[in-house]
Amino acid sequence: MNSAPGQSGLIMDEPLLWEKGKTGRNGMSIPESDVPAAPIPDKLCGNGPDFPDLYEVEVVRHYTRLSQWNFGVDTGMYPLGSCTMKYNPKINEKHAAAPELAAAHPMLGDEYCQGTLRIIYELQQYLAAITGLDAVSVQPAAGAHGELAGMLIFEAYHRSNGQKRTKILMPDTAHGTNPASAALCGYKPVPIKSGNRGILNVGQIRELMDEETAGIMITNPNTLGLFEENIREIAEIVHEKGGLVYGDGANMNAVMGIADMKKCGVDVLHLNLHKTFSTPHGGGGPGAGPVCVVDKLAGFLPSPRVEFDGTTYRLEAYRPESVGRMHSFHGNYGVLVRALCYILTMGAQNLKKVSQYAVLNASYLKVKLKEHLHLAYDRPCMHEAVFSDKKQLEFKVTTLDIAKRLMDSGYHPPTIYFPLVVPGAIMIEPTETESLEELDTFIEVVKQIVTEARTTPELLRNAPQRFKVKRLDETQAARKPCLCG
Amino acid sequence: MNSAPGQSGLIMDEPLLWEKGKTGRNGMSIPESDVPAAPIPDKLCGNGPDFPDLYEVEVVRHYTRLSQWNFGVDTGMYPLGSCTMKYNPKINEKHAAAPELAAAHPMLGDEYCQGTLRIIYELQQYLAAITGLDAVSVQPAAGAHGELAGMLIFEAYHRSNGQKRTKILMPDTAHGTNPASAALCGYKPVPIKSGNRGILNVGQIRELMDEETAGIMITNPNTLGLFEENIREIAEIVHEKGGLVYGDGANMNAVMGIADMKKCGVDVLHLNLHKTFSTPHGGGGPGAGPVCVVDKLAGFLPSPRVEFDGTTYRLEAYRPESVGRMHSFHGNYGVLVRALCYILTMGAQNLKKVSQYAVLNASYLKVKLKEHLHLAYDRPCMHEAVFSDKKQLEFKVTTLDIAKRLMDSGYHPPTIYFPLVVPGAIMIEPTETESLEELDTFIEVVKQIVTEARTTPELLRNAPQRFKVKRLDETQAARKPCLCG
Amino acid sequence: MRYLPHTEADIQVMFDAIGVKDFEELFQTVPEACRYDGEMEIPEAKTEWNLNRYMGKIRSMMPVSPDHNVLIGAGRYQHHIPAAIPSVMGRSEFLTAYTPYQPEMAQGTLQGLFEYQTLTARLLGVDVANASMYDGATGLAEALLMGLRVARKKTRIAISMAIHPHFREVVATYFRPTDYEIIELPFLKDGRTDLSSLAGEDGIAAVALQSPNFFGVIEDMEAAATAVHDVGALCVSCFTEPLAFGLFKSPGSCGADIVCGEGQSLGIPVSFGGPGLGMFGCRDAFVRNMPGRLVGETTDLDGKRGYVLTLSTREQHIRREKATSNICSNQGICTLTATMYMASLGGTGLRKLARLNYDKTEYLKKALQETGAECCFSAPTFNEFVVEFKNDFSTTWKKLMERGIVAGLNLGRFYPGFDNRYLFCVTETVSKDVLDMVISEVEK
Amino acid sequence: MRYLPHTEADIQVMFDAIGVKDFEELFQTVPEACRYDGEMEIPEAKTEWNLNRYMGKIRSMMPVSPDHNVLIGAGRYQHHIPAAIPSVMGRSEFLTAYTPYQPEMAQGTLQGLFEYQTLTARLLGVDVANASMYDGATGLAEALLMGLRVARKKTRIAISMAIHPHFREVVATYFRPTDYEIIELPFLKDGRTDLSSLAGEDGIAAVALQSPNFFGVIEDMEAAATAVHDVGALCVSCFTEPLAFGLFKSPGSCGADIVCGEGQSLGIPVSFGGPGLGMFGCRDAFVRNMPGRLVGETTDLDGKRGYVLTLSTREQHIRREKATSNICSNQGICTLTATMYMASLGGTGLRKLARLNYDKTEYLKKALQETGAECCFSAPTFNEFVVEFKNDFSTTWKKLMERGIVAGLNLGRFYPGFDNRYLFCVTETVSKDVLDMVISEVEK
Ligand SMILES: Cc1ncc(COP(=O)(O)O)c(C=O)c1O
Ligand SMILES: Cc1ncc(COP(=O)(O)O)c(C=O)c1O
Repeated sequence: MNSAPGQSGLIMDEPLLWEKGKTGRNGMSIPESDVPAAPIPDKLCGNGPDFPDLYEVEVVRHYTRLSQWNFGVDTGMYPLGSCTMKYNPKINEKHAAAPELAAAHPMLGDEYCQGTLRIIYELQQYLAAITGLDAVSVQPAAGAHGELAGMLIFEAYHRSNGQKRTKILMPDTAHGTNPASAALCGYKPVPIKSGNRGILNVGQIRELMDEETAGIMITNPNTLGLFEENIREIAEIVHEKGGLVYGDGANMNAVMGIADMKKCGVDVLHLNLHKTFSTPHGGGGPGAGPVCVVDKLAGFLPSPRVEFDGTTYRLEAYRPESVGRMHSFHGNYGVLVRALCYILTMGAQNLKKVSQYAVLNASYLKVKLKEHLHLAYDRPCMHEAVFSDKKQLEFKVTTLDIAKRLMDSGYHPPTIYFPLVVPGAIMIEPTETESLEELDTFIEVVKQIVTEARTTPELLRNAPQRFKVKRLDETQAARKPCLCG
Repeated sequence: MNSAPGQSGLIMDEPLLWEKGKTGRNGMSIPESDVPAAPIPDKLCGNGPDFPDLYEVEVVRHYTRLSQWNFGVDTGMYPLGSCTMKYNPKINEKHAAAPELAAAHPMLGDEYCQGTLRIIYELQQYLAAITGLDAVSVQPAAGAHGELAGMLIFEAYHRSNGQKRTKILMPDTAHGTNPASAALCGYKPVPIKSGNRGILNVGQIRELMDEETAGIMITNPNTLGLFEENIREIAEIVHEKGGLVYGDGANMNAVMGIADMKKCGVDVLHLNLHKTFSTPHGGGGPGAGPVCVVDKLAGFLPSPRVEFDGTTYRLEAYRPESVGRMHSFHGNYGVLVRALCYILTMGAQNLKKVSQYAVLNASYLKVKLKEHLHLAYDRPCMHEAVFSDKKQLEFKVTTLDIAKRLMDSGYHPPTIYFPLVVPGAIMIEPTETESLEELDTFIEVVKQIVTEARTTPELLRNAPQRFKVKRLDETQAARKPCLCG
Repeated sequence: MRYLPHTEADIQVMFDAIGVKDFEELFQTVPEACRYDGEMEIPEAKTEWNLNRYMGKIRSMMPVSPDHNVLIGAGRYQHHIPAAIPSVMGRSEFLTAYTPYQPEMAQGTLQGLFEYQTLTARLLGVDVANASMYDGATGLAEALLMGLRVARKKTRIAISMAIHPHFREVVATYFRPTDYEIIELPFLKDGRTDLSSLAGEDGIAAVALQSPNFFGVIEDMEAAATAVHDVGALCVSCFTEPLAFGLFKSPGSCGADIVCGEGQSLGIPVSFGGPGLGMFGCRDAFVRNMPGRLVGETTDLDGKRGYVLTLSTREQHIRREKATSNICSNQGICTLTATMYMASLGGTGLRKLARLNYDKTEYLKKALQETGAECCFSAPTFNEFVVEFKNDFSTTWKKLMERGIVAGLNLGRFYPGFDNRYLFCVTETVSKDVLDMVISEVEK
Repeated sequence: MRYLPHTEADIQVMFDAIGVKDFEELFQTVPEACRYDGEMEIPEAKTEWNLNRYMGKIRSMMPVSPDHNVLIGAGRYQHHIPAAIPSVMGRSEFLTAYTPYQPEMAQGTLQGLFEYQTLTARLLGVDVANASMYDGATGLAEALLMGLRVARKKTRIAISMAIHPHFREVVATYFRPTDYEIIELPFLKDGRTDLSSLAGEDGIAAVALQSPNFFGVIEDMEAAATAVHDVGALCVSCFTEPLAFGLFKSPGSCGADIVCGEGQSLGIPVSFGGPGLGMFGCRDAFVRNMPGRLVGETTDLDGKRGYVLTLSTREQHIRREKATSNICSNQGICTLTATMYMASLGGTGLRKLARLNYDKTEYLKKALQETGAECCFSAPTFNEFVVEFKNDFSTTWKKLMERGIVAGLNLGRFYPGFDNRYLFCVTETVSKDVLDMVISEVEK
């Protein structure tokens, strides 16, 4: 493939950690003891775990080599839909790792933590400003954790009204965490089918919403990359029945400074700081999923939050109606520092540009790619567009094959087979940090792969070829699990 | 090749910087102006250079991708003879980059530079202790620069005796920088052939040394990896004729705490901090080549050095007999910081172990490899051993072919075709930071390559195959130089 | 803006391709009534240098500097972290990747996680460990929910009052919307959990203890596990200081069925309490009830060893409301960091370091007792212990603070009647000199 | 020791294989008389943590903190460095490699150096640039030696007294053992070099000027080059502040034949003066007389573009005593760093930044003049300028130092009669507030 950036080069093989090392080596300094040895309670003592002893060079090489088998945003385009794999600024790493913050102990009194508390406070304020909502807790450690906080707030709110509601409306495009989070709070998801326009329709909600139902969880823009145009009307219906509207804000990257979540009728919303706000989350995390609410729900937020009286930052006092503590301390604090740095670096105008360019990039890809891949919903999209393998099935080429071939070409594949409502979904989210040139190359590569699907489909079915391993047998892994070496 | 760590994996292609970018992008913050625009002298003003405009992500990806085409000590074994490619400790990077040192300005008065001066002072002291010599200047920016300082000292010394000597004895195993440095001071190298034992013989020196000759440059251990056993006798002869002995200390890694350079009769010696003292020097530098001398030559050292009176560190006052300033300021200061950190981390005992293990590793490789490769001098070696392609020539396989095949196997090749006295030289220096397991794998791989040389020599001749580029045409590059894009 | 590539010309080209004339039209599907009014209230964009200045100002608001000796643990522990770890962890191939859904392109992450799972299982003495939970507290809540899933019909759980108070708060949060009942188990004079009330109890799905517990006390986990199993419940053992298992028996080897806790000690900075690492393991039998991601070994088309995410039918993206947990993103970077730390320490180093922590703590404990302070709990401790001072300690505490020493955590706000009790923590980072300063100040 | 892998057992295996019984025997070829007596006088090995403490103590001996505003340049300039640069430069594939002698395995370094050579050539206005010299000073010395090589028979060079005094010292060092004669060219009232003494001179191989010179003054390089060429000499133009060429004409475009100087300004920390970057370029015609390494473009067996070290017949490892220089290791990491910086700035950014530096300097220069201080040289300056104060400035200087401002460099020790003259430097890192503080303190 000529235009594709992917090529073959040298990488290094490397065994598992415990296939290396020799007893007695050491990989880090341990201070000499300056105190007498104390007697130890033999009965309680063990032998310590069977860890290999490596020296520093072995450790460094081990991970340097492992890293060669990986692909990150710094390596190339990573259009993993719903995940907003944008550039993670280097300067933010430096601030999060600053010794004063890295060493800050969370059990010290407020007077010793003014700096760390201020960071939380400012972030609370700015996230409120960005969403249009009124109050924020930064405790949730990821998006799903934010959803759980939200569902707990739903539950606490209804309980405060003397109600115990049992159901929740759940669009079929919802991310799996939504029903799972709702279930944790005892809510049974009532599925709502996407209409043929890919968005919720008012009639359906009117039909399904009742006073047993706690409310609705809406992802907006939704996981098809479409703005839920009827969200206000839907919210009105839900509110009329005493319900609340949960907004899954994972896709906030599309609408910063453009949509106001409060005006949309959202009561509770989580943000994914590791997506929209550019914090790195290698290998799966850490994330941060602050939960934002309208005024009337502020009292239910997880506690403690940070308050500011114009002079001093403080952890707020016990709030009896709060859903309580969600995390050992203040959530994934280091992630919060990075997110604040990002917001301060961008300012309001650039954050709006982020959303404009994110949507511009996705729309451009949508228009250019729909000639080659089947576009699930041909409507104006937001930050992502969902295609499928419909056109390729006749050649017995699947979404998975296309994804693996993209890998050989030097791209991380899009999110595949999600959302479930689009069979063989290929969900592409370029983010705003990709350039027009990069998009054009990607389009070119997809075009070539689509051609190959027709002319040399085995190229796709045998992909990937350029990696340390060929296609891995996931079935075998699940059938005879080997989870521990 | 089964046991070899080298494999193929994905790397990314990447064009030249100016084949990227778009005018108006920016890759770094520039402060807004807070002062009025001043009139500019039009006649002197130009248009600025034609640089591409990139944004930060483009820059980061560009270099991330370029880095994938490289191989460093952290990637794997790098037995580049005479270069002591040992592990570069990470902690030392942190100290060298500490803001207090990174921002220290060299033009401030001593009272504002006590910390930075202390680092130089301590390093001077410890390098003296390690070499056994008496006084040190850390100004030289690399080994060759240290040699130049040494030759300047030779010249100044003889001049101070009212002499102008014109020749210098130069073993044919000397590194190219030795004759080149001597030539810069007007000395004509008188070549000395290595004897059949690979070391200098006393008779020859006695014959060649005269009162026109400034002295001798001896690399010890020499570039064949052998200790110059006759160095004391040689030094005596040279001294008798009023000459001086220069020690090229590039191979000091073999003899720390084991040989005393003053006892060897060396008068002036440079060290390569980027080799023996573990400082990284990616892509060719920066190095540091402190020059160490015996007492009687201390006055000739480059100036200024750092003095300490028990309370205050000071740049010494003007020293009229000094050869003068060798560098804009204090040499490659950041390299000095790292070297000091290394010395402090090791202490005397570990530094001695470094040399013991370096020699142990090389001796082990020598014994194991000499079955497969022709060993130039089968004698007890120090930190490295020199082999050649003598046994492989019958298969029309050269040292270059073996080197390229090693690359495909996941090893940086040894130094090749040096020293010149061994035709087709393969100069292997494992360093002490390689483990026995790593050496055994390397031996296994060399064995396999030697077999291939016999059975499938085209595998070697067509190597490397695993890289972004195949064998490059160096002749073309030199014939029609394209040095600027 | 240096993170944004779009030139005016680019934008125009893209507008034309899309067939819109401006951003207004691009966002045509966002109804007027949903539109954001005006500009978001966020300070003006800062250059990198102004950001540095700003964050520097915030950092200067931290009177407890990194040079202070903080003799407080209570869930977060200051240990030395070798520079090699952040250096290698900072490689962007690790840092800027995400969940390894495409295994062939993420073998670095996957092998790294498999190694994490394995070392964690060995450390905790369990058969299998997952690829992480958010933190120790949420891990405990999930462990108890898992216990209820395994036990099926039962609706009660019991948890020790000697578990970290914040952990118990988080458990309460998770359990509030459920109908499950939480029984609190008090602690004895020796600082260990009083399990006597369990005897004869019925319908308890799981019992949770922490060891070393919040007071630093090593529970008699073997006895506890027996007692718990005797009432047909699962034994959940949690922890905040995994270093203890370098010296003390692992929870799994003592009979715990589910082991969970906070792994921050393993090379992760304290960082005001996050990100940390929820370590989580259990017996093989319960694997399919486990929350969180799992990496498994498999082979590729050529039979070559490789790693993939597996058993995902437990997870939300497949099972949705029937999943074993709602967790999706976890603590990826922290798991890799912890593995690097465990690899750097090695078995030999871990034991040595644990011993050093133990000895230092014993030194301070003994010396404080000699000054007349009372050691509140008699059972053996690791790293932390509680003392009660005869006189009001708060002025001494402030004096020591001025000298750069944070002399323990007052427990008054966590337990009634603990107003003059302090939880001390001593790790390898604290030198004897510092301990002696504390001792001599107390002696005054 | 964590950098050393050898276990006792390993050592024994290796002794056996080699056929020696101990280290003593391993070092049998080191004669007794050459042996080191006793132990080296070096402090005991420090753990990583003790090293950190020790270096921390040393750092605390630096009263001028990184937060100070240092209004001194004089060869080393404080500019902002984006965090992305050290982050990417820190990748070990760059950092822990060496000279790219094996080009297929070092294309990253080689393409990086080729890009450096190209951007440098564009910045300096020369046909070709090498892959670096040690620093600006040694580069100048080598440039003059090169000038003599090119000129063959000639034995004299001339250098401006407005060149950085340290650079001139280094030139003197390099020339001391030679028979070449150095002529010093004085400077005029406007701060520019007085070339009038050249007229009619003969046998001069090369004439060196610096622009901006040590006083910050922009030389009239076009006129100078003409004057130099008129006496048949090569024009060598050096610099310490390459940022100037974002605004002012490049030396090459003004007619300089060899251009050399210090590139530290381009993203490299001041770091007490090193490592810096010797930038070096010339006209095509002189390439084979150039010192230092060169990277060239070529093709591989398949015709694919690639990069190699080339024209090495100029170099010591091939030519030995006939080489154009003795240089071997150069400033590799610094060249890549500078390229990253130039790439990050871009053409647009470079111009903007140069302009900002210029404007800020002009602001201070004008304001100081308004306080009555005399601007010593009338020619245009960039970034730096010299003022003479009417009264003794040293107390004001100390007062400002206490307030965190280093108000210029006293030139007394560099030029006779300059005792109350100060060389000021203003870069983009200094805010107007700081300049105003200086001004108002001077006004007092
Ligand atoms: C739409 C949506 N909602 C929720 C989540 C869950 O977020 P997290 O993985 O941070 O728990 C995701 C992320 O995968 C998502 O894409
Ligand atoms: C024996 C010997 N001498 C001198 C040198 C020159 O050192 P440098 O490259 O630091 O100038 C080298 C390094 O290549 C060497 O190996």
